[in-house]
Amino acid sequence: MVNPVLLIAVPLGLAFSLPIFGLISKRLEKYLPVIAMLFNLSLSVYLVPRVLTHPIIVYIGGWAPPFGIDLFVGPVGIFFSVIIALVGLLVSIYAMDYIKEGDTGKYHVLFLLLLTGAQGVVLTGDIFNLFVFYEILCISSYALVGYLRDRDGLESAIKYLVQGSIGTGLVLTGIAFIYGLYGTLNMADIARQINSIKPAANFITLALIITGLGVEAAIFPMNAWLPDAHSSAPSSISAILSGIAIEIGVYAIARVIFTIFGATDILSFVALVGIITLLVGEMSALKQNNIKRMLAYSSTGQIGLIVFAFAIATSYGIEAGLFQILNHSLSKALLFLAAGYMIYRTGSMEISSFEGMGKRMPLTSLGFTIGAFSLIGLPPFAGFASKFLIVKAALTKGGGLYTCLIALALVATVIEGAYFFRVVQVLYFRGSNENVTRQEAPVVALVPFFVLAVLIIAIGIYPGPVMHVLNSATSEFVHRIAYIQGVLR
Amino acid sequence: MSLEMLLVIAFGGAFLTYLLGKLSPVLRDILAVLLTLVILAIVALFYGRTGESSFMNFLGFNLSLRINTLSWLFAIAVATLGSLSTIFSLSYMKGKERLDFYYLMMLIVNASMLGIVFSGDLISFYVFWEIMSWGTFLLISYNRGPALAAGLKYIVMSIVGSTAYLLGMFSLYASYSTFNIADIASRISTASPGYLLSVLVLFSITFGIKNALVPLHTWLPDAHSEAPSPFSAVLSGILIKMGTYGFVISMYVLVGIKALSHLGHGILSFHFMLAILAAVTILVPTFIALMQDDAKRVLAWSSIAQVGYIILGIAIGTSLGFAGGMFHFLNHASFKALLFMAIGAVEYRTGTRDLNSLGGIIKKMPFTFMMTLIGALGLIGFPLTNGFVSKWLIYKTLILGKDPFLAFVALFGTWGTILYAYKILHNIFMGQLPEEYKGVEEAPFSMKFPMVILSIIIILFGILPGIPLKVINVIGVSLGFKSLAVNIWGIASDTGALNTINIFSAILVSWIVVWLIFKAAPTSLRVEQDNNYAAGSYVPTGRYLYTANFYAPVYRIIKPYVIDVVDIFYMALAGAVRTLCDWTRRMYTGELGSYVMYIMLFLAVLITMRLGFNIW
Amino acid sequence: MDKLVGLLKGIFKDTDGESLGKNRLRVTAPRGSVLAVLDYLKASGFYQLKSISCVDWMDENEFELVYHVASMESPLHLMVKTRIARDNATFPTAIPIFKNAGIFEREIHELFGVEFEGNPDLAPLFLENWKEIPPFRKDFNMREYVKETYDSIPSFEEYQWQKEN
Amino acid sequence: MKLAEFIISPILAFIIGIFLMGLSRRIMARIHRRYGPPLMQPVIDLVKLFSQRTVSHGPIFDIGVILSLAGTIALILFIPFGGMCPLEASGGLLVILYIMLFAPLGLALSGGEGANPNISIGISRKFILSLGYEVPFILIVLAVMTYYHTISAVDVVKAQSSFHWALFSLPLFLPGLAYILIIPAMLGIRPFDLASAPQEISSGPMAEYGGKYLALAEIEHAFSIFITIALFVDMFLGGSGNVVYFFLKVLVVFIIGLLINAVFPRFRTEQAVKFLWKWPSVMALAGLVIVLAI
Amino acid sequence: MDRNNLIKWLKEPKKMGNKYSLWAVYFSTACGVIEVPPVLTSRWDAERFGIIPVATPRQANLFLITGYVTTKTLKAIIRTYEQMAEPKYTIGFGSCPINGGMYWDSYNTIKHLDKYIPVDGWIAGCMPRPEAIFIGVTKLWGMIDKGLATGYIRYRENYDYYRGNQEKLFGSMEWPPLYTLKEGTNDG
Repeated sequence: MVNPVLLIAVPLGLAFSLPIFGLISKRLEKYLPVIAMLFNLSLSVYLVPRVLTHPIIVYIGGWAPPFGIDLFVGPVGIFFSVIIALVGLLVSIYAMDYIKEGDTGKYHVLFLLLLTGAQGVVLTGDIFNLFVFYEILCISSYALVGYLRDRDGLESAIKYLVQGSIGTGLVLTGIAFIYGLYGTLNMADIARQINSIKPAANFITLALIITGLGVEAAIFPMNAWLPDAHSSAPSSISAILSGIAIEIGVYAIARVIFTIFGATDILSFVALVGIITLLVGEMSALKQNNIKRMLAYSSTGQIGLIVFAFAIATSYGIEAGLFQILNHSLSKALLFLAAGYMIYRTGSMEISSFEGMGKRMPLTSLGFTIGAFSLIGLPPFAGFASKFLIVKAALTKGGGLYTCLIALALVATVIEGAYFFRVVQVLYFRGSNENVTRQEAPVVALVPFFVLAVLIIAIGIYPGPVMHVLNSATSEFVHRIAYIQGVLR
Repeated sequence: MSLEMLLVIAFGGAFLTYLLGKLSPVLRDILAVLLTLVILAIVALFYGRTGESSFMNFLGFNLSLRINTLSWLFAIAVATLGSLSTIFSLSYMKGKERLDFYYLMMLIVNASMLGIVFSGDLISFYVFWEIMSWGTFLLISYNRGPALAAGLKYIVMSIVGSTAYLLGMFSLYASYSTFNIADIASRISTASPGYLLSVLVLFSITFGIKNALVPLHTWLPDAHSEAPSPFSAVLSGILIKMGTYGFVISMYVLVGIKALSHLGHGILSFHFMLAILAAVTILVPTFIALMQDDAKRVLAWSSIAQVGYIILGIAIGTSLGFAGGMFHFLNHASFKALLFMAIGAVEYRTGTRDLNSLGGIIKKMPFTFMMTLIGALGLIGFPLTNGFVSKWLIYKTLILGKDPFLAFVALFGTWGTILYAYKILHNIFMGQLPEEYKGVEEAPFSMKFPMVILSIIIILFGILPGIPLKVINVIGVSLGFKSLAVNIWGIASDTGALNTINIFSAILVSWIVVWLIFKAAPTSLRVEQDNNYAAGSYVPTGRYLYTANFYAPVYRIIKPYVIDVVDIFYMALAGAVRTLCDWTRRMYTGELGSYVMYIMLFLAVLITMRLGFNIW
Repeated sequence: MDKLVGLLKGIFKDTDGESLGKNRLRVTAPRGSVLAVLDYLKASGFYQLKSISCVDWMDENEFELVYHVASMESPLHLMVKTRIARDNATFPTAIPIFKNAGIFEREIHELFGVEFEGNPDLAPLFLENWKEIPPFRKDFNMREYVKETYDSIPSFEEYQWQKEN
Repeated sequence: MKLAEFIISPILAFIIGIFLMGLSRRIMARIHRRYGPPLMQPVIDLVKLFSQRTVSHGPIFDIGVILSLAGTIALILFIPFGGMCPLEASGGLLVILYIMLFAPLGLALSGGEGANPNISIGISRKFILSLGYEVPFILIVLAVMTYYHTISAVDVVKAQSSFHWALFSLPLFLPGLAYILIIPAMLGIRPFDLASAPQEISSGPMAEYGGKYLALAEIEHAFSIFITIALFVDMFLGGSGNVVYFFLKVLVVFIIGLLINAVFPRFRTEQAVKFLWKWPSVMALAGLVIVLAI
Repeated sequence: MDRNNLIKWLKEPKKMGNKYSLWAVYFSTACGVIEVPPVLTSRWDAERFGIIPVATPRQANLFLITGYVTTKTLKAIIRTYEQMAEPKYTIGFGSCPINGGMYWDSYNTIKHLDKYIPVDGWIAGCMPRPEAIFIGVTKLWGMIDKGLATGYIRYRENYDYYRGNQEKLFGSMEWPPLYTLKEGTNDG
């Protein structure tokens, strides 16, 4: 059957062959990412039913795990690769018409590299391999943030670069410690020997890796780069960044904590950090009137919610976290893409300049509203199911700490509701209401809106199949020993 | 015809009207009215059916729809008001823009209310509750300008309410691991009073906000006066009553009477505190309503007061009180919707609803005057209208239940109601007709028809209260109250019976006697409005209208006591939250040094937590 | 009293004062300087304008306007007189100096026909639907007017008698 | 016999009412040291008013007056009066409390149609005054009802039979006094006649009333005098079995009330409401508290 | 004073009612107004005969014109007279309303009041004392008895005459005519 390595190989290969195609005809460049993502999506969807029962393990170069690098394609991995492929495909279709000026060739190369990095992090079973792909992901996103070459674009790119590199540096030292202590880089192998060393040393490495990954995953103190990066990057990039890049960061932290270290006792602190991230993110988004900064802050907030969900450590918690990741990536991508064309039409990022967009760009504003309602968690949309699961997980876990944390989370969702509803009002109910000419976004942009909106509503109303995938995904995280035996058989 | 079919028709029909609207507006209007009438017919056919059927599996829990007489009563009220307000909005909204969106939202809100009433478990209740909330938000902010602030205030408060509901729902799930109302009700008797109290408090926050009990009422006056009139008729007629439905479900179905009665003892018991809250809700808004100058604001404040009566009736917990509360819910739906429609008709014709500048409209719109009169009489609780019977029940149980102070507050609230009800009647319809309203003509038919039906309901239930009381008695018995001796003309009981037919016949006979005397005397000469006593001088037309600032002396007395303190507090709270948010945003200073310092700080905290306090 | 007259003469050359008995002083001033005199008097304590009256000297074809001024401190009743031409007589208003002069001027306007420029409203005060010349003028024939407006109407009995035949 | 009561009690009430009005004008005159009109002066006035032909301002102008008188007549059927109470089994004191609403509302509606500012001011004053005296009145009625633990007027009367009248029983003494204080306010006579003040607002709501309208208003006033005092007698003086005793009690109470109002000047609106909310309410509240305490 | 004569009450209640409950409208024109309060209060007590002052003309049926009538007051008098209920009687005090009295040649006073509104009775005396007023009232009773106090019918039947005079004096009247002008008898 098809080797999952192709998921990484194809985008990598296309990324490097893109300049050659560029020479043949400039126009061909923008179709390549679409082809790559189309292939990835079909392959991962094809792999999903196989992977659910028993994961596929691929040995690169033929050597057995403790020595060679292996790819562990479990339900979690395939779930993430489906999301990456889907969002990547839609953003690349969107980018076909959105990215016109500047060196488009370079944009598409970096875009493909970013996606390969993401795929790699998700599928790899080896911790150093995870770091390498993580590095590819970060570097390509630094470059893409500064793509517009305007003053604050470059400034935020540099800030992102500095913080990102400090983060990756910390991760590298952590991995070096691990290699020093256990002599192996394979996750399963480390997990097997983890409690043979006294816990203090273990903890130092865990702290380093979490802080390092935390920068990319935008957890509370380390997410200072995100608002600047997102507001100055082109909308398609900020959609990818908050749609995929941050989720990969959280996946990496979850993988490290759950499978490798199995350190469930740190989770109550992580839950606290998650809630603080949520509160700070939402509260700082309330007073914004620049649409992209507001969406960026709301991304940090949502990440806090996901981290809190994972930190509930029960199977309900992880299931809720994964569902929230799905919901957040879909709706946040939809919001950023829609905002992109609104900014393009009005020329300014101020929310007050979007008055009467309901009439000028009806479909785009409809998409924006669906994304906003889903993030707030109103019933017919996906957000409701994920909020439902998170509250269920928190309350069934019980305990005073979690009930008051979930209460704080709900307060944060109220604040989020407040500012999203204000934006919806600006779109529909403000501005002159005599009939304005309809300057709708181009068809190429409308396709992703339509697909995302349909997905959000479908998952919201009938979350059955998604839950099926998530159940097996959570079992992979929860049953650490099964993972180890699976790999080291 | 099962419940799922009804809901599918309701929601599907709404989207169908929206699509149809794109083709031809006339077709859309017809379909909207037809849809609501079909729903009304179906609900009417459901009378007497009870049963529960699960219709969908959501995240592992199967959602079920349930119907019994309680939900049927609420459903019939929702359906009737829905259809009447749609008919009313046919002509009221003619010529306004974005009507497809308006009809879509009206039908969605109507359908979601049906969903709430028929939902058998807490999740579907919550789902329809949220759909109703954001549907109402979009409708309130329909006509722009100040309506946006009102809509935002409404949605923020209702989200706070639904989060409280979410917490309550899951705490129930945590201890009974099921969401089905019937299962929870059967298992809850074993729970400890403290736990029951916490669940009830959470639920009463949610339903209190929707029901506009005093501390949580500030969204209602803005929302009602800014929403388009047909919708504010639905909003105050039936949408508030969803809160009442919630109270009944949480107090009497979930917790049950036995458990409720020994929740705390004597004065501190839950339902007595709720009764006190309801009493305050009756008194304070009534006197604020007295001081308003905008007709719809007066009605909005009066809605809060009247809902206080309903909650007072339900909270007392005796069979009479429950019957009184439920009957008052029906009455309030009928006369408040009628009053909003009548004010809407006047606004439609004269373009303004400011009480100080209107006057003498009776000469141009006599029919609307009759409707407002009947509605106002119902609001006051005039002996021949249905409002009287329900208030009589509430007073009787209060007096015999040995807490006359609540009775005093309720009765005194009625007198406040008389004052502001008459203020509306007098300032709009009586007095001199100013110049600019000479060209006003009567309301169109599609406005008259719903008003006539509502006034018939008011008078019919007023004279023959037995019809609704029989249904309410069945509900009372099903909830565990003892049955009342209900017959067609009222309540027959040892400590004082009510016989509305005697009252009606007494008044009718004396009316005929007086009318004969009146006819016997020489007929009088019909004169125009300018042939008026003005101390010998001729009446200067247009400047002889004196209905401004109608109850000035009372304002001076009660003004210091009746400032809406709660609203000021909420606004200050919102301001504080905004400044707090601004301060948190300042954390992102913008220069790189501090960002890097944050990362290192996090690492340091992580390690010191581990080594220093050895938490793990 | 004489001291006051002396003072006035000093400032306004063309005025002369004359005592008309105990506590009554008449000051005559030409048309142009009357308002200035009034202003000066007001400043020196006479701040109450008791009334304005008008005398019709028909044979000299002049009106005489008399401003009666008084003050709380001194019992003096001071009159400032001036003469203005009779036919279409006009005179500047005294409202800027004494606010209550409006009503007096309105009355004089209605009964004598003196036009006061600057007076906001000179509407009819006492008379209803008046067509003839202002009634207080000497050349107004009162009896002729009464005979013409009131007595010419047939009494009810004559009306009935006329109706029968 | 029951059917006869329906006819007798309103007629008797009318006669007593008219007699009391005539008596009040005569006593008032005697207080002013003048002869005063004959006792039958109100009847003469009514005959004159019914013979006059006057103006009407529209249908509601007529219906309002008819409504107010019809309501007052209907009210009499609910009040136990000297042993006969035609409609005692349908609602009791609560219904009485509510049907008392007919008169002011009917007058207000017809006055409103009269489109005269004096009327508007009169109506608003009348309602403010009613707001004023309702506070003590409701407290009094509640005290009585809670004390006798019933809401039907006839039970209240039965409970006071054989001379232990409520006025002299400990808890209900203060509400009784409060009731006497608010009788002038409920009738709208001298100290509280600010609603129909002839000098200030040319007799308020009655400004546009001519012949037959004024006649109906006078009759309604006569009935309301009787009702207010009959209610007091029923609740506090044990409303006795036969009509003559009942009439004597009514007469005594009326004369006391008359003496008070003959010598007082008219209150201003705020003064009236402040007074009503101060003394009578405190007394009624004290009565209610005592009733609850026992 | 046949007030207690029951047969007369039954035979002609309308006349008796009007006779013994004359409600005087509280509107007095000129110097005679000083005589009305002693009539109504304790010293002479008109209430013995059923005469009480009422606030508005709608309620009144007796109109006392006390003293000279200027043109401006006439407008108010006509307005009040027209607003009174139908069987209405007017009594003029003193000589001024009859023929102008001492103001016979004044440009501003009305000389013959009964050219503008019908006057039923006159009481002589330059402001008659209360006893004279009472004598006048008893005279009015006699006239009502004999059916002579028909000023209001005269006003109604010859409305064009009265209205004509009024319009001749005031130019154009502010309010529309009370009765339709062609021999106005819209008596219901």
